[in-house]
Amino acid sequence: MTFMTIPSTISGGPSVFQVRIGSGEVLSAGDEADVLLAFYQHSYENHLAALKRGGIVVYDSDHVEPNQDCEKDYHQIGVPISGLTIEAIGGTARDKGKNIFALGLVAKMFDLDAPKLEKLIAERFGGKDESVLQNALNAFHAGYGHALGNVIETFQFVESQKRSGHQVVMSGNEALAYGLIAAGVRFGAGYPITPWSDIMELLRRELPKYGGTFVQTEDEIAAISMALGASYAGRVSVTGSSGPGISLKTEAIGWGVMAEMPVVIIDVQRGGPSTGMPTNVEQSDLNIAVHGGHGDSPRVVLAPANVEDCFLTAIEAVNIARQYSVPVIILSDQAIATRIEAFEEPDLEKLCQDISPDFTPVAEHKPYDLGASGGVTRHLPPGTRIGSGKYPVVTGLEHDEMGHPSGAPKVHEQMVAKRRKKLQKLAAELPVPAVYGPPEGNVLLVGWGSTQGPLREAVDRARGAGDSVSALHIKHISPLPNGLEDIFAGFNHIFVVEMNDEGLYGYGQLGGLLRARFCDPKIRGITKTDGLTFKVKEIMERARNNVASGMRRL
Amino acid sequence: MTFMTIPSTISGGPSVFQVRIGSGEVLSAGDEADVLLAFYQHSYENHLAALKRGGIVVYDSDHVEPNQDCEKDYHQIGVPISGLTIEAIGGTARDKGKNIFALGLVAKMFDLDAPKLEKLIAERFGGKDESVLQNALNAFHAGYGHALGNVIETFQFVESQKRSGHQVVMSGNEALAYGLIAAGVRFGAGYPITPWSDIMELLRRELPKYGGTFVQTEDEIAAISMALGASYAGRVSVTGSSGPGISLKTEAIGWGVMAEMPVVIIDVQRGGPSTGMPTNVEQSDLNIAVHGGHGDSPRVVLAPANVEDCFLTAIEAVNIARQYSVPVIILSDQAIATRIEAFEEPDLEKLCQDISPDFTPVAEHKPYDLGASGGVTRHLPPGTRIGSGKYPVVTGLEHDEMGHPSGAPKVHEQMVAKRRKKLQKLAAELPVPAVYGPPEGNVLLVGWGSTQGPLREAVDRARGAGDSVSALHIKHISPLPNGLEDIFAGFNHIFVVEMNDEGLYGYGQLGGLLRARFCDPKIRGITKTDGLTFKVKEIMERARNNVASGMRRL
Amino acid sequence: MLRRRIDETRFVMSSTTTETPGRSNGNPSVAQSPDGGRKPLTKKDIAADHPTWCPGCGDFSVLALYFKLIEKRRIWHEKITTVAGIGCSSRFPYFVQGHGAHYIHGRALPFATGISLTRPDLHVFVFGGDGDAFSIGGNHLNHTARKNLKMTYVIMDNWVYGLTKKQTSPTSPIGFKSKTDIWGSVDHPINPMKQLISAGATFVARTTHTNPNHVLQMMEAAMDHDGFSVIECLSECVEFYDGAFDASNPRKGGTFNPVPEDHDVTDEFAAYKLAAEPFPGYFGVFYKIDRPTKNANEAKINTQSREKFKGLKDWQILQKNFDRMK
Amino acid sequence: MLRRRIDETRFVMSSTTTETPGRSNGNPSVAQSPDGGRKPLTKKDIAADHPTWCPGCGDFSVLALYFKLIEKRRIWHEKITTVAGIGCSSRFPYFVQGHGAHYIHGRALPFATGISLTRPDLHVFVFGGDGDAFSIGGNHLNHTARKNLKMTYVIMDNWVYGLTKKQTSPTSPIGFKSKTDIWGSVDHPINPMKQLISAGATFVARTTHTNPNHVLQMMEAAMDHDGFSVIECLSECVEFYDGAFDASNPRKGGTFNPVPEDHDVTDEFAAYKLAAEPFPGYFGVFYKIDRPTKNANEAKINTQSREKFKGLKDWQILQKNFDRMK
Ligand SMILES: Cc1ncc(C[n+]2csc(CCOP(=O)(O)OP(=O)(O)O)c2C)c(N)n1
Ligand SMILES: Cc1ncc(C[n+]2csc(CCOP(=O)(O)OP(=O)(O)O)c2C)c(N)n1
Ligand code: SF4
Ligand code: SF4
Ligand SMILES: [Mg+2]
Ligand SMILES: [Mg+2]
Repeated sequence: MTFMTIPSTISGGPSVFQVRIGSGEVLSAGDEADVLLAFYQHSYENHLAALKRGGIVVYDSDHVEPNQDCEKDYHQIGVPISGLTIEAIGGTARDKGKNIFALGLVAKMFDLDAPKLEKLIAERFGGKDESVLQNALNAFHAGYGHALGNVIETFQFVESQKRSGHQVVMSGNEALAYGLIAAGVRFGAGYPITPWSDIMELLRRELPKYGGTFVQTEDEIAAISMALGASYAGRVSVTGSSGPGISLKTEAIGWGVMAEMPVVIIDVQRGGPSTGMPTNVEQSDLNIAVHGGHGDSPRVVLAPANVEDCFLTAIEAVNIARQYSVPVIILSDQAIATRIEAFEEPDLEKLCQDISPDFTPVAEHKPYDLGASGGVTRHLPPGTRIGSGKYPVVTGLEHDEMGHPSGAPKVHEQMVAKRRKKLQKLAAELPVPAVYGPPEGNVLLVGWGSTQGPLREAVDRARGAGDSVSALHIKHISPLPNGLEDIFAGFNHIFVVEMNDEGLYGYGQLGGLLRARFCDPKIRGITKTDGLTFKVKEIMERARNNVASGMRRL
Repeated sequence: MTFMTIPSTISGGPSVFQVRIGSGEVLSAGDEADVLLAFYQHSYENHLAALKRGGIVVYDSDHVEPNQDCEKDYHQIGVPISGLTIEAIGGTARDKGKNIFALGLVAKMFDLDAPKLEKLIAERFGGKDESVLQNALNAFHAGYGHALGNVIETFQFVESQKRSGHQVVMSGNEALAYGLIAAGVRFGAGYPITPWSDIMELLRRELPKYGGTFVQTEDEIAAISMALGASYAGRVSVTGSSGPGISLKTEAIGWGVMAEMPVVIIDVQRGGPSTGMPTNVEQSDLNIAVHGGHGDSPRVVLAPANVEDCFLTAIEAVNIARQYSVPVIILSDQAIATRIEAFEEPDLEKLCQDISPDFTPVAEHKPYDLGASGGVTRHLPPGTRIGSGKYPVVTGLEHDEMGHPSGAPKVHEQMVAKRRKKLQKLAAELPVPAVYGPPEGNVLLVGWGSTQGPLREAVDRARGAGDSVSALHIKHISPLPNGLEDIFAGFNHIFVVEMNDEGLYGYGQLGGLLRARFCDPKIRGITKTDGLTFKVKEIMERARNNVASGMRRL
Repeated sequence: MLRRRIDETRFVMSSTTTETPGRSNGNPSVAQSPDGGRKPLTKKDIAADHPTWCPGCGDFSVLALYFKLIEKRRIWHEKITTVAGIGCSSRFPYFVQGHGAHYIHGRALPFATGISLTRPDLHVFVFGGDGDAFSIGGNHLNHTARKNLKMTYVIMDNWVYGLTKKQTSPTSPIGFKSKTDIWGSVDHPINPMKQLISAGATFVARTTHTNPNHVLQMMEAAMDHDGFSVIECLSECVEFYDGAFDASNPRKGGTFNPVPEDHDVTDEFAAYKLAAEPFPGYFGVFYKIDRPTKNANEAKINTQSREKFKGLKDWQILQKNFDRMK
Repeated sequence: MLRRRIDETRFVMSSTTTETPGRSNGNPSVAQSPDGGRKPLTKKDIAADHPTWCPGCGDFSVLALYFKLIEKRRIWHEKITTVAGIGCSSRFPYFVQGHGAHYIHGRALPFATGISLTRPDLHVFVFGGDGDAFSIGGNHLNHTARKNLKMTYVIMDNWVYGLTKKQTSPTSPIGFKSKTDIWGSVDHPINPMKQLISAGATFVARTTHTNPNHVLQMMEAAMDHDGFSVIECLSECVEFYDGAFDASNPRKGGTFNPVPEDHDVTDEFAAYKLAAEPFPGYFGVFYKIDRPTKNANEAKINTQSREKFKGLKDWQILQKNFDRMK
């Protein structure tokens, strides 16, 4: 199509290469290829040789089965190109769709000039049928929006991992799934939807090795119901979804809160509302995760910061669910889900837990014991013999301590308080998040989820430029850890940086939570809704402008 | 069962009467009955004569067809006693269930000493099978919790209505349903659930008279989908539910927001979470109404203050939905739903509107025109011929101005902003709510929904006692009207009084909204979760204590 | 006033539910269209966006035949509405130049019901996939069938989840290797024809995208049926289930068996037996009976309810209720 | 470790799916219960709260017979779990002394599936009403049936919504005057037997609360079936649909027709014909076949997947994946 210069930031890469997108085309100007883009098995096999050692092969994982032995020679990056193109535009629209998707992918990977490429696409496809151009652009944006992360990072990760044999490389979706397995989860149920599907497909494939099962259900309501049933049966189980599927789980999550049934719900966020933008990133499900139930239904919400954190968060979620008998929602997003990162290999022997139910008979049992300290009771699975001969019923109706229906005002008061207090107890036990950079200063950038990386880089660059900027990453969204007020007190400006809308009143979704709790007007929002990950300089500029405008306001 | 004294507050009532609950029993000590409680048609007919003129007959509307001619001689109050008992305890548990429910009802109506009655019930039913007692107590609490309102009020309303022929008497559910009819709604769909069912049953019965239709669907998702389909077809339609049914509508409401499709959703709140307390009042659905959708999905939320307001709010909701092409949620609650009030008869000829769709051909049409002022576009129904030959698609995918899918960052940014801005425009057009009492002072009691009555009475009594207290009732929950900050500035303490939980951080659901927006720490909560309506003195005491404690805090 | 007009049409419909299909297709535009002069729409007028489907996807033919149907039956833009759920097949409305709605996954039927019950002047066509229809949407399908809503539903069955990239569908045969059944599917698949017949659908047909004339025939018959008419159209997913339907495609060495001449379409048991035949089975109308539509039933209720209020304005009808509440 | 034990049981199940019901009811406690010495539970041990149902409600008999079943089959508290959705009938678990779950409306089956697939040592019994089963829960019913989950489901059908006070149910006959159809219901009701048979349920029976022995018989047969066993039990709602089933009750001048001796329960068409009989129709087992359960299919996948990892600890299996990701 055209020649273009790669930003010199790419160490070791050629300074110029020719972008010729096509089945199994080699992205190179020289003899040895730096990057191979393989759409089909044959192109993968025929051209791999042409790739220089340490080169990158990006293959369509929907069609190509990569050769494991090449792992040491090349950086192999599998992307379900066909599938993502189909999901993004509803088909592959003549293979052109896939090509342009791949172009978007490459553009993002090498940080190419997107607007320029769009112009080129417009020239190329701007025929009389404008919908063809629209399709091409949609495919391009889908590829560009597919947050695979920047290849340079990938390079670096993979390099470092080459240096020490102690790192593993995987995507956030894989990390979440393996984390659940390590945590001892052996049952899950789900219904397909992007970007959640990878997790269910992995668990469906892997769980049987551990004697577990994953069921593809008829819909998302059946999925969470099955997971709740299996949790009830004695072992914390998992379900998950994205976008519309999360909305559908609302009622059942409320039952889990009321019945005090542990369960883990994974929400891999994508662009919303409604069907929205299935292949773009957004952090706009925080509100429904925290407030999305009728009645007062407090639940736990966690958000992993990166791929490694996905693995650890899965384990933490399972343990919180068990310990506090409560539904735990993990808010991942499309960016972490598909991003490939390397991290210190975890000590699996130490981390893997056995959470098989314990059926030792008990003398008596009150499922909703109001005397329990902190309101924390543990679920007793069926199969347990109870000496008193009095057996519990778990229920979504308001109930007395044995789980039998009660409409007494006092009972409702006490049980509502019980469900709230146990989360307040959890909050008290959560670690106060550490500030990145000095604990006091002018500006504090507050983030959650996948924005941790760009935020920290922004802090580094800003401080390099002499600005007083620190960052705080909040992993525990609900309940919030105690002690945040002390951190906030140390800064003049607090900007909550989120990939969601500024809302009716000018702040994002976490911003709303923090403002409501702390009633501190210096807490303001830096939000965006372009469906793309934050660029570091984007954050810095926005912060700078807000401080200026903020000064005026103060 | 026993003799007890009626609080002398009951004007004209006997100072003593014997409570003997039983089929068709007369509640009286003398010859002429003041109150007749009729469970069956025969008891109604046989005993009505024994009732003194102006007396009250409470009948089981599930079994008794009242005689319209008696309207002028007696105050006839129909209560679906059998049904409510069944809904509350899952059957009538030998007719005892109904009797005890009725006892609870009477206790509430005449403000009898509930704890004392509970003790009596315990003595009476405390046999060896404790569950019998539990059933009896559940029935009692259901009756007591059934917010029929205090008979004295009813008396007064009915009296006043006797004086001037210009008042009508009805329940909040009836007022909402008739309001929708006046507004021109001719299609609705729903699934049964208490306390919403009355509305659907009334619309099912009445709409055909106007050439309309109401469909009982297979579930709540089908219900809102049908309503959205009928709205799409050209005329704003209605659906509704309570508790779990509201959670189930989450996904489809999100579609309405994204597709910018007008629709009215009625939520008659009951005790939650989950199945919760079907026959008790609570104001705990504000969070899901405002925040209960994945993605950024701003919608309109209104809450009527009393029965008359139900009628007017229904009309306002329909017109906002049409004008702003947005789903509008009406948050009623079990207290207004069943409370019978009299109000000035509305001028139906003036109020009734014809909202039939207009199919006049247009030259061209952009369903999501970004040029539209304030982002407000109007839905163009199928059946309309479009000169340009370019027809719109309404969709839940992010889309361009014609409704065709687009993943372009700019488009998502602009469309998210469009959906937000049109509600900001609405907010600017909303009336600033009027303060009840002086516009400046020490304490401002902020309320929403059915608490308006008790709040105003609290203000009157407090001011009578020399305290500086005013009240503000917020009907427009989302978007909030502009200008509230100016009102809040006039008070030292702002207490948001709500029938919901204090939450993890010490304030209720509207409290959270207001604190987030205004970041004013003097905004605090007065909440409760006993499933009963607020007593005036309850509010006053709580306010007094909070001021005291608040002082310490400041 | 429109509402009144609708009621009249409703009344017409309810009174013609037993007439011959030709007359009772409930589309005024065909019979009494004032636009008689307008020249019929051509493919050019009806085609919208260039479809995004993969080259060779069966959905292309279904779309082409929908265009043909509109052309042939001289339906105007403003007389039709195209509704779909979510899926590759459900992208349908974007490719049609006419009023369309792209609703949520599995719920297109109740949405279309809202249109059908309030707009008897419109043809309501619903398109969607097997997952949309039988997995998440299965219950709506059964209830729309038993209530017999006037509309046409074309289920584009490719035995797989296309849009979400190859998961098992309720119609996937046992052994099908998908991303959620790498060892091959183990769940007994549903039988679309059996489900529809037993649920009480009044028009049940089966066709395949590889036989265009047959698809068009079925679409016409469905459109002319006064009630809920469903067509299961095999529509191959070349990307994720290549060759799934070869056994039904003569050009691929398969056989296309039309429903036997002597099959009685009003015989439920015979239809059920036909449905039990192993793949490729039969193609054509399995079942077709006359039963009052929900549209007609509700129209009757309206007419009866309105009798007492002849000549009254809406506000006067409401006033009567209010007078009783004084 | 429990998980391992479960897998063995699973394996047993998968290898015995074709054995005689008596052996394959998947309940270790009956066959090899170590509690042999314990004396069987009596009604006193099994009865919990005093039921809140209206006097004369048919649900009382279903409850009484569930107690009888537990007594007769010597099932221990810890070997059974009772699950329900929402409705009068769904209050069931509160009245049973044993582990129970009162879930949400219409979703009891997927909840019970979670138990069934992870706890082959338990009897899973689900109870609920016609609205719970066929209205909001209709799709879960079909998919649980086709997947053939090992559990017993008793649908207490009273042709009406009881708990919510008399609205039309999917099983209400045309003409039934309810609060949502004051002129009488107009929608074609579903046929529970037809829906279950066509959906692929492997055990489908029909009984009525007025014939206690028959109810118990059906419950026993259902419990002994290795797969998804469903019983539609007519259970009168005396409050809102008094006398609905008189025509099936000899004591009310009706007739109770048992399924004909010569009926072949493995013949799908015969069963479907039987289901088409007008009320009161027949009572007994309509359909019963052997098809591998979802439980057995998944157990087989487990055994095969675990072959390669014999003797490895869980963390070692996971380590193998991590090693590949270095
Ligand atoms: C509530 C919800 N769940 C899941 C999805 C994801 N999803 C989109 S289409 C689809 C199924 C596609 O299969 P099918 O209906 O057969 O259509 P096809 O693509 O095969 O034509 C799914 C699961 C969604 N959009 N919404
Ligand atoms: C999601 C949801 N929708 C509606 C309800 C209200 N509801 C409770 S039970 C019921 C149906 C009762 O009928 P059925 O299932 O036949 O049980 P029955 O009371 O007749 O035994 C309904 C609609 C609910 N609890 N949850
Ligand atoms: S993925 Fe399959 S169904 Fe979807 S467009 Fe491609 S071929 Fe058609
Ligand atoms: S209402 Fe009907 S179903 Fe419910 S308990 Fe009473 S009789 Fe039984
Ligand atoms: Mg499909
Ligand atoms: Mg019922």
